[in-house]
Amino acid sequence: MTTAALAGLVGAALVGFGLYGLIVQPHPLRKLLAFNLIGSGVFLVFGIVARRGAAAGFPFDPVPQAMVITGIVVAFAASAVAVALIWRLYSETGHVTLDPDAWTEPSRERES
Amino acid sequence: MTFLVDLFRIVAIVVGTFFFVAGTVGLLRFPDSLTRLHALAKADNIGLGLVVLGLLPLTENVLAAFKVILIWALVLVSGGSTAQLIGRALRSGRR
Amino acid sequence: MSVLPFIDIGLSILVVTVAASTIFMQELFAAVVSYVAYGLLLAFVWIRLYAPDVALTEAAIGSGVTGVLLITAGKRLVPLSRTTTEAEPTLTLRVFAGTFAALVACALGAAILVLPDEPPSLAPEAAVAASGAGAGLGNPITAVLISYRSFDTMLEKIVLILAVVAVWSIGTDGAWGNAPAQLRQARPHPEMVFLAQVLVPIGTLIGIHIFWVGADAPGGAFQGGALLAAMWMMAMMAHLTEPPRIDVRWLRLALVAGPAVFLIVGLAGVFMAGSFFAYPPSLAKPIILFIETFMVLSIAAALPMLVAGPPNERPVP
Amino acid sequence: MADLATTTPGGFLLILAILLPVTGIILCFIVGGRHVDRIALGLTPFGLALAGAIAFRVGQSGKPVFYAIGGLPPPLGIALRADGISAVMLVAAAVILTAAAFYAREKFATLDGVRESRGAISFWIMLQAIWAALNIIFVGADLFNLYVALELLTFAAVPLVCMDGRPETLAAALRYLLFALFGSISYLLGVALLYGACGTLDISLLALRVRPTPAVWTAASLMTGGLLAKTALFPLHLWLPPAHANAPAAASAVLSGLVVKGSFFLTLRLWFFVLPALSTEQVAAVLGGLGSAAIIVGGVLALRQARLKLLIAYSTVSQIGYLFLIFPLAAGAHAWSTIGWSAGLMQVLAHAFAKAALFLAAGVLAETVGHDQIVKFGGAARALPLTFLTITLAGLSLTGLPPSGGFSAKWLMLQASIASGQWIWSLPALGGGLLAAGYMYRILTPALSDGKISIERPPKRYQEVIAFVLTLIALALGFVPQSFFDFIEIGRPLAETGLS
Repeated sequence: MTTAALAGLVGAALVGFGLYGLIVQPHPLRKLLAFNLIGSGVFLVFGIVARRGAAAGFPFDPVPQAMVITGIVVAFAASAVAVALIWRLYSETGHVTLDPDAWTEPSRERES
Repeated sequence: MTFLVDLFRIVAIVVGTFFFVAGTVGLLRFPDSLTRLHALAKADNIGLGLVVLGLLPLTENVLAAFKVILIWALVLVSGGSTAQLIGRALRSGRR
Repeated sequence: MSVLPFIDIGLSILVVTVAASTIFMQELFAAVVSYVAYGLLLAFVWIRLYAPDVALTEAAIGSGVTGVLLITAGKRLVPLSRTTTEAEPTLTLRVFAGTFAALVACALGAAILVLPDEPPSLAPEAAVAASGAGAGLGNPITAVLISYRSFDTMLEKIVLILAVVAVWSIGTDGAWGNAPAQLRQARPHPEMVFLAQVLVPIGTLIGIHIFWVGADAPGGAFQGGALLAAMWMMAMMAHLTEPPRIDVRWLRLALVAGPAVFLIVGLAGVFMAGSFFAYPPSLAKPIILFIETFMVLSIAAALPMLVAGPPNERPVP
Repeated sequence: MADLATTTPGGFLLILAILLPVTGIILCFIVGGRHVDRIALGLTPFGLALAGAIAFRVGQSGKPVFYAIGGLPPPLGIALRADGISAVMLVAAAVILTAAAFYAREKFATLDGVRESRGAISFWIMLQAIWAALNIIFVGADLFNLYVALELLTFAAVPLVCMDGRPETLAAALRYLLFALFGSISYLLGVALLYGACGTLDISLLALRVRPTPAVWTAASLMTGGLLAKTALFPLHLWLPPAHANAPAAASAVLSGLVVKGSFFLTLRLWFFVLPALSTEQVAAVLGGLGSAAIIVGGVLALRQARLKLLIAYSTVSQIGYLFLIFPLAAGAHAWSTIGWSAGLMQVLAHAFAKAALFLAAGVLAETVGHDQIVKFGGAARALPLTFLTITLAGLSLTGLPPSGGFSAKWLMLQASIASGQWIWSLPALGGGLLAAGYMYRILTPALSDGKISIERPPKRYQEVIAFVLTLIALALGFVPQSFFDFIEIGRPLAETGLS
């Protein structure tokens, strides 16, 4: 088995674990971690595509690699926006939940 | 001459790797966080130093050699300081 | 016979194990720390895939800067991991999600394994282009990023600006214009200050070096910019410098410098080479380095601002 | 297909249409302060003119317009390509964004004595970013470039949801962000596989190289799944109602009318332009089935909402369902697929204008009476006649009653489903109309009843007029001539082979 195929399987496994976490984990920060796992798995798929495309004296195809670099920066920006939202939500309410109905009747919330 | 240089390289890298292994064993086997930290910081700094020493004859020019030494120096500074910081955090946490 | 296959297999198992532990770890903070370790391990996988440029980016941004972001957030949110109001996921959900995720992963793995035996590639075209009239750069990835896919790269800088505005806009009305909160609230320990004092000047030099050699060797604006960003963050953490107010002119200019210069040079391409984002072949290399210089500046300014978060409600006196 | 990209006359208009709002973002960010609204509003006429010019160019040549960026054609370079549907969408986006901008100009003006305000600078930058992202989506011809545009759209749309900073809007924005990020990453994974299988990401080149292999099928499913999450097609619609209902009125209009159409447009591009070699009846049936479910579920949920804006948001869930009937009704190269294609595009446009008008009118109403509880609207129609005329007429189009674009769309859908022998798709189309009539009736009954409503603030006349004009456009779409339907056929791959 070549390095590229092995890395492809690692990428698939990362996407799988991330997807599971994204669905199951209730905490938004953990969902974000799971999203980042999926993201790096996807980038690995680009990586093996680049490695398989080795030709013309290059050990890799530069186009997918350039895309990964763009993708990593965009994924980081997404994480930063999500963290800012989570943090503001926490400082407003003292807890974090994705359920938008949780604050519609704040009085009841406080009693329970 | 080349034989002596090769021998020096092999010995340095093997001994360096041994220190890494020892440090990792320490990380896994030592009883508490402070001693683990000690094992890791000490052993890895020496290990990396020896590996860098072993790699020096392979470098193509003085600039490359300088870069390799710089890597060791940076790891030394950052590793040492982080170990201090973690140790401090551990002590204040215990109190 | 070489040992490399065994290293590959060991590395793969390690990466997948650490990845799984970020998902299944009980404690939030432990999961975050495990994610950072995972990012570093991933950089090795990238090196094994002959992608030193990506490895540098992954280590600097994917693991380093993202790590600071998540650890800062995780530390602030530690009390929260116990007070979250969400119910624990039910067994049905776990089974469903597990099945679904496994199906997707298997389909993906199978699809990757059966990719065509003669893989299509743009490497020959890129080789011709990088050595020929196109860009005149030794590093094909830099050539692709700044020349062939320059439009993507410019838009991606706009995405960064937008993310910065988005993060700022998540603050309160009253806080607009203030500086973001300190990256580290309490007075830093002397070790931290020492580390920053030693590391920041050296790191800045290395960042500029990585950017400079990026034209011909692994490295470039992204990797160099990320390193400079890390140095700025470290200086702010050690309180060697304060985070700037978000409405100061120099910060705004630094943030838009990359895309703005890119845009202007792109427009100039109409007159110099007859098309938007076209560079006259003889001047391609200096023009690309010129654009990259400003991009380094923008990346070095944008990443710390994204980590620092919305402007602070109570400005530091 | 003679679609291999070399720049055609007028091609530079395409990149200008993208760079104009980008320049606006940069200017707003540097100059900042009190001028942001003036910069953004000042650029709108140019945006409108560019969209009009592109449509004119496409109509005049009768062929798609191309631009190879940097003079570097695909596969290594990135191309832009405007066909009939791109031109129509460019114009629609320009009109709705301009309307929303002028509607919002007072709400997001910087107050006197303030150097720079959070609301103003964020809103105007985000609005222009949405414009830039949509324009790229409409004319982009490179799948990775389109990914960057999708992310740009996400980063622009999410902050608009939580402009007011209340916890429930922050949670809605966070949920929206997570769905959208999942959507983009899933799309990107598909892009990676497609590149691995075909070695290019240019739409026209891909169409020539795609073969039905496992990798391409996996890529297609992943990309479609991601785009559906962003389009909020049932059952991935959960994020949409709270997000769209909590944004400021002008932003809601743009989000509901245009932003969800962006990812829908890419789904169309994917299946009709990239993967015609793949299009099979099963895929079309699945998408049509999900669309039908969305029509019914969204409609039923809309009937049960107490808040006007939530009702309108659920109506969007339902109306998005209609869009996906285009997949079974326009699939393949049949005589009837042209009718299905026309129906789908007409639904996109009619819904965009009617929904934008409805959200803007709801905004006027909420500002005037200080709440948006439907049951407390007694007497509101008398107090705000023009706004209620707008709501009624927009409802007419959503319900699908003549004369309106909504009627044309649904009528064409019925025709296509009967002509193609797939009459099953006419059932959700008709059922959705009944549900829409039901929820519009629920808004209008209390409002038309007698009662005294307390007016907190007098309505702003220009806002009422802007909403009304958008409604009129939605109605006027019911009268478009045949040449319009010929126009949206320009550059459609199957149209050429289908007729021959």
